[in-house]
Amino acid sequence: MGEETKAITLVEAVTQALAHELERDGDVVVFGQDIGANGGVFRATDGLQQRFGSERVLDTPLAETMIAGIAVGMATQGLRPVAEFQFMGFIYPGLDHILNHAARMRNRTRGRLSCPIVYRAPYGGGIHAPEHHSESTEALFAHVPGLRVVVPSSPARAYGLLLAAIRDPDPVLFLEPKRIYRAAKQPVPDNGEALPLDSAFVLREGSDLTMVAWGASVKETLAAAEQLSTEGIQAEVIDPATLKPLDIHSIIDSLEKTRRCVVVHEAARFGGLGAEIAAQIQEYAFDLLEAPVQRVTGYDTVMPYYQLENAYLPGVERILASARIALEYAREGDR
Amino acid sequence: MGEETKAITLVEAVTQALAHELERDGDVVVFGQDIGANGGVFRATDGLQQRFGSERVLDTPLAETMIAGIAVGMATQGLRPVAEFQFMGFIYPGLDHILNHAARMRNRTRGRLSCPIVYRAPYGGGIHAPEHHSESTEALFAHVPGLRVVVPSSPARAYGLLLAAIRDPDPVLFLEPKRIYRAAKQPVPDNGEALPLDSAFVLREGSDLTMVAWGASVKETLAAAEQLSTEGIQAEVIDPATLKPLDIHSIIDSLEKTRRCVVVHEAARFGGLGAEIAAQIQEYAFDLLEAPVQRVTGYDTVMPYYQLENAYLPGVERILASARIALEYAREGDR
Amino acid sequence: MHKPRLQLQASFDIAYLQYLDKQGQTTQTLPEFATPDWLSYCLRQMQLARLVDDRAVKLQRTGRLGTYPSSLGQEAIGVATANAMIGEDIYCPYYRETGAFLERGVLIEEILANWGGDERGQNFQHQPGDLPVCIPIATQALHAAGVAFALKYRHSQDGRPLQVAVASSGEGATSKGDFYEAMNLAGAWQLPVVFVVNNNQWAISVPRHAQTGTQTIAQKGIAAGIPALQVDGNDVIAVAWAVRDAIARARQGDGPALIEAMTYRLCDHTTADDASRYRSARELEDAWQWEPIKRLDSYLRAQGLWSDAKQQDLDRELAQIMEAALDRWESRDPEPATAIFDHLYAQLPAAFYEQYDQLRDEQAQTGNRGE
Amino acid sequence: MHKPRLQLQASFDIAYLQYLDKQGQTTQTLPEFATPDWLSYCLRQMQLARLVDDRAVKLQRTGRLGTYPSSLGQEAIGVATANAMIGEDIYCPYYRETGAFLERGVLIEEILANWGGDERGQNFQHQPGDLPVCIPIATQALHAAGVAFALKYRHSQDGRPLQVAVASSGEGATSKGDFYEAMNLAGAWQLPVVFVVNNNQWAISVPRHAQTGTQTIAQKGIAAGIPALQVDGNDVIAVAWAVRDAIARARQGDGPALIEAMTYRLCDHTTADDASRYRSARELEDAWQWEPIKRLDSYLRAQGLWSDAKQQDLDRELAQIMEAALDRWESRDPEPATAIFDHLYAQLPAAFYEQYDQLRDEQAQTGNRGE
Ligand SMILES: Cc1ncc(C[n+]2csc(CCOP(=O)(O)OP(=O)(O)O)c2C)c(N)n1
Ligand SMILES: Cc1ncc(C[n+]2csc(CCOP(=O)(O)OP(=O)(O)O)c2C)c(N)n1
Ligand SMILES: [Mg+2]
Ligand SMILES: [Mg+2]
Repeated sequence: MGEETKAITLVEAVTQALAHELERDGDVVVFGQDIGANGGVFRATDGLQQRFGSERVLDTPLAETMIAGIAVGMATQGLRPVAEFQFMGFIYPGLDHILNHAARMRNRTRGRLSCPIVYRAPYGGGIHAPEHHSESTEALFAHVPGLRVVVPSSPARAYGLLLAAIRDPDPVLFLEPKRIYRAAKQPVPDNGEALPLDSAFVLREGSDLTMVAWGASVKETLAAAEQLSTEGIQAEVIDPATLKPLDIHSIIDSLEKTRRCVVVHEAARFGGLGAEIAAQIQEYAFDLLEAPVQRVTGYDTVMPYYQLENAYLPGVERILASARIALEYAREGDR
Repeated sequence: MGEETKAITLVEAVTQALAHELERDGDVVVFGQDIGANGGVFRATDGLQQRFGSERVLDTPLAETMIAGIAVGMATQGLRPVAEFQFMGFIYPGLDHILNHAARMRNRTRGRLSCPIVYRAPYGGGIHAPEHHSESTEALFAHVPGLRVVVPSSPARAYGLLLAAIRDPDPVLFLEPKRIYRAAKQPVPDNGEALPLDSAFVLREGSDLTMVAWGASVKETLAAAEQLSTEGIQAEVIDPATLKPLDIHSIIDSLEKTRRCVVVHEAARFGGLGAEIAAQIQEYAFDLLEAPVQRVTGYDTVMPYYQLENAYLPGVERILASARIALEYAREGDR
Repeated sequence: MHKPRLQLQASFDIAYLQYLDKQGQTTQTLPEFATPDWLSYCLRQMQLARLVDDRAVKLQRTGRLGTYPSSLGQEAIGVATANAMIGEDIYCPYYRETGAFLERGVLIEEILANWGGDERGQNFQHQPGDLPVCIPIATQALHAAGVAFALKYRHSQDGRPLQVAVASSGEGATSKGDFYEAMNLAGAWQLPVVFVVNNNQWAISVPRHAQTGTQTIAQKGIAAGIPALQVDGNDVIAVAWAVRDAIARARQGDGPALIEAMTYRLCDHTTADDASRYRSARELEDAWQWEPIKRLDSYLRAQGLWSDAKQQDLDRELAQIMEAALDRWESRDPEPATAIFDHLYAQLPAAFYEQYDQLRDEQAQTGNRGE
Repeated sequence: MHKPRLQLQASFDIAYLQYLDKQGQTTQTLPEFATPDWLSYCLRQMQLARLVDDRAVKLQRTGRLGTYPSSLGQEAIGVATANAMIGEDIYCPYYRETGAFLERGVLIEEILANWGGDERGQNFQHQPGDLPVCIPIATQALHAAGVAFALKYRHSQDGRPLQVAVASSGEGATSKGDFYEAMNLAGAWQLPVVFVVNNNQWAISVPRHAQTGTQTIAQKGIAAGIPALQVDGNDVIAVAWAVRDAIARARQGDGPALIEAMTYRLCDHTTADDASRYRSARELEDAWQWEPIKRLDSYLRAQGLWSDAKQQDLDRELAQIMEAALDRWESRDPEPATAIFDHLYAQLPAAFYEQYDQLRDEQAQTGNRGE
């Protein structure tokens, strides 16, 4: 109220959203490993247990199948569990409950029970973490019918999308790009305004090239777009944010102008979400396309230990190289 | 030896391959739920325990994480474990060990240890089974670096590919399309000849349309091709069989002739392997393509209980409809 | 050789409970709740379960139902468990639970619909909060722990009476991490949840001794610090006492419990199974001697509480119930294929409209739900 | 109220073992293996572990190493465990195991390489069969069960001596299904595997009592039907006796065992952690009183087996070992980036050639491994 809104980081925006919903809705409970007194290993839940009590903000035993599974039981009885996996690399024991139960409870009971759960996990590489701490496997979850998969790329979007995820009547996997947890600050008013879970965000307008990126890769993608801009090329940068269901139409709309597209993600290429986006683009915009959709991705190998992680992750140079291929492509006949 | 080779079913070919390798290589051990005295719920291991003893063919306790995990330990010590998941719908508790350990043991120890494991699972719908018994989630596994994913579509390929999988020095997920476990018989000589794990099979030649399918869908795809043939359209039908690493070049070669492509799979569309194939086609054959690659897939919803499973699965009619779209497609300018 | 002196750090016992022995004779004074009426009611409910199972198996044999898991010989467990619950408690069942379902008010036509490949069978009309039939083994144990958390949370937030979650499973399920993680959390958080294990000696073809090296299944509760008891699972009174006692303690805020109910699977695993491949005829014959219905019947007749006449009346009554349910089941309209999208999300996102329309048009053309 | 008569079905005890009390005084006669030489050797190895930990933490603080998990105060467990094994046994470690690694012959520079973000650190030169450092909690317990199966299989196929698998973990790991499933299989299959649990009272910020409702961690073995013992984990002799005894039984074909070693994490969880957020200074101070090195030092000095002079010699020797290892570590060439494909498969499939070439070309251009 008249007070100036403090600039906060992405991880602080997560905390702010969690606090907002804990305050607003008595059905919200938050749990995971080390999220209580410790406030989470990234401090995403800092202060929440003190403020809302250890009945609503709970440390669990060390068991991810359990974390995923109890959320299902809680949600069927009307709670709104927000469950944290400490790192995405440790989410897999929970997949069975996410895929076989949370994502289909509503469908298999024909609407009788539902699972308004948010599963949160820090994700992605680039922080020099130990093995298994730098995973990007959003594609596995985006393939699961009944689930939503959401990735914020700024403090404001983290806040608005997490509010939306918690209020959503169905399960949402909310992946937090830890490389940008503290990369930038932004004033984020705690106004309780959710962002839509079905619309992409156009982060930069342009008519020469469409660049699609989410999570931490948005940073390098915008940097690449800036670089191109100095060369007189205006790239439109789109962050789908909600990867499932995907707002392909915003991307197609952009292609109406640009006719060329680059998709960027940290995850391995083969079977990554870049494939789905490329497939849909050629389905919906075949006639528009002047060049094959380029994928700039992690390599199809295991995420390396940190010495080599930067060789693995798509950086500005790799994005630029692919952008140039897309921009300079000419059909055989036209060459 | 002069004896005539008996025609056998796909599931019998699996048994034959397992027996062959158990016989040939003392390091091979086979385990899973109900695979001993019961011979597996589909009889894929029928008679193996009697023949090779319960030290090499073992019933495990009921725990899929365990099945996936012990295979890793065994393999590091030089055994060649062949582990069965009773249905693909129950494989998810094993994903952590498959993805985080089996698929990267060689890489993370820089070659010191390796995981020559075969994880087998019956997969796919169409047999009027109960809930969770009709899954097709090959795309999840094909995204995992370091893994191989193989799906046979005939008795002979089941035999040759399973031999190859067991002999392969790295982990292989071997998915057996249960809808065609007994759909057809074929003489399969028990000659120990493995098939390559990096080459697609051209099941039918043609120059008007490329159809890509694997597993049980090969059946409907070939049927659709036959139907087209009566109309004078010759479709080439390609079964990649090894979905990862994918032999895209055989598909591209075919497109050189046909310039139009349909991909068929039972799995849900979004993030399915059809997306990867479409993405690679537009990357490698952009100039060739006369029509967007069509995907004929399961719907992006939960695999239904059996009353509605046939509405979900791509049948001949749906394949034909998409084939016609691909065949009749003309660019805006050319219309 | 050196033998060190060890200090005793902790001690644990596993006890066993039985009221009616294999011949149906009492081994001790019956509890108060075991009145003649209650006992006759249990006999009736076990027989109804057996009848539904029998008809379902026959429907499967003639192709009118999919794979079906009978509870033949294990009826006492489901009936006694569900009978010990109040309506507001939440049941988290596994698949072999016809007796418990009937006792919870699930309709016979819902049971048939479910195993007949129709999701509407899980939309229980009379039990809005109970979980659906759970097929992935042991996962329901974790759901039950989550349910129990919610029940405890509601109780502490708005003072409503504490309700209890009850999870059922087979003994094979206790080998799975889910089961252990659920027990462990229940113990650590003192959740109002009761785990009832149907130890029918087989997990499909895998015998109990191959499942675990323990003397009992009950002792698995020791690993979670929760009270555990083994009972004669073919003695409906013993099961009922154990579950009532565990529920009463949970309802009072005293936390979880594990009950191992010893029984025998007189049927094949499911209609898709052929138990003669792995199980001796002799073992099966023996087990028929101590099955729960015969046992209670013997006891009630010895007490003059049951007779051929009563049985005949009951047979007629149950047959009518069954036929009426079959009629209702058979007269249901099939679901339109588009139903596969209708409950995917609360609201179908726009991204799926195209597929929905495609499916609808396809169905309009073929009119045969894809078949 | 009715109280039923229960029959006793099974009974279990959990015992505790200690030789040296908190002050370093013997509580009972020492075992034969605890000779003056062996004890001095253990003192040395624990000190070496502490030194490596100390240097690694400092390297992390100056940005030359990534996140590092020290084993400060828990050195007795790793040293005694690895010391009880023979070379051909297979060790399946978790991450907090510097002492055990050194004792197994893993090189200091390998330890540093691993935590310095270099996979070559897991390519142990002197332990071809040991598993690499395992980070996903408790998964190594299942790998150990698989290893034990392989060892038993080899023994029975070609008659070679039975070797044993040893898995280590923290107490937090025992909450995870993997741990239970591994113990359960080991019990059912009587596998030669020993599970050693470092119960340092904390799993990052979660205290032992919040992890499970049990009195002990050892009693979790009862759920798997395997022998279990709790020992003073800061008493190197007690840990050694327990592991030796368990390994000896396993080697003889008598199956698995579980050992809970009671200790305290004197350090932060890792260098990325700040334990003062959740742990009282007082608790930490107390724990310093009974740490393992001081305790053994006191005992040896009281016996006249240790002195300031010996300690000074040892300090010099260990410092030299450490410096030499640091030199070797620092003088290693960095791995070329293409190494990320070199061990993905035994042979890189053709499908990945294009990516391999792209990476190689990129590296040739930037020359900076992407940074
Ligand atoms: C996770 C999982 N794995 C495997 C199966 C296949 N399966 C169905 S029932 C069953 C045996 C269960 O045995 P038990 O727990 O003793 O219960 P029972 O059927 O004997 O009542 C198996 C292996 C499954 N449904 N879920
Ligand atoms: C499956 C998994 N979940 C979470 C983590 C993150 N994590 C690393 S160590 C740790 C605590 C482990 O505690 P404990 O088992 O007691 O071992 P300690 O570190 O105390 O030696 C956690 C939660 C992980 N590595 N793996
Ligand atoms: Mg059973
Ligand atoms: Mg610990």
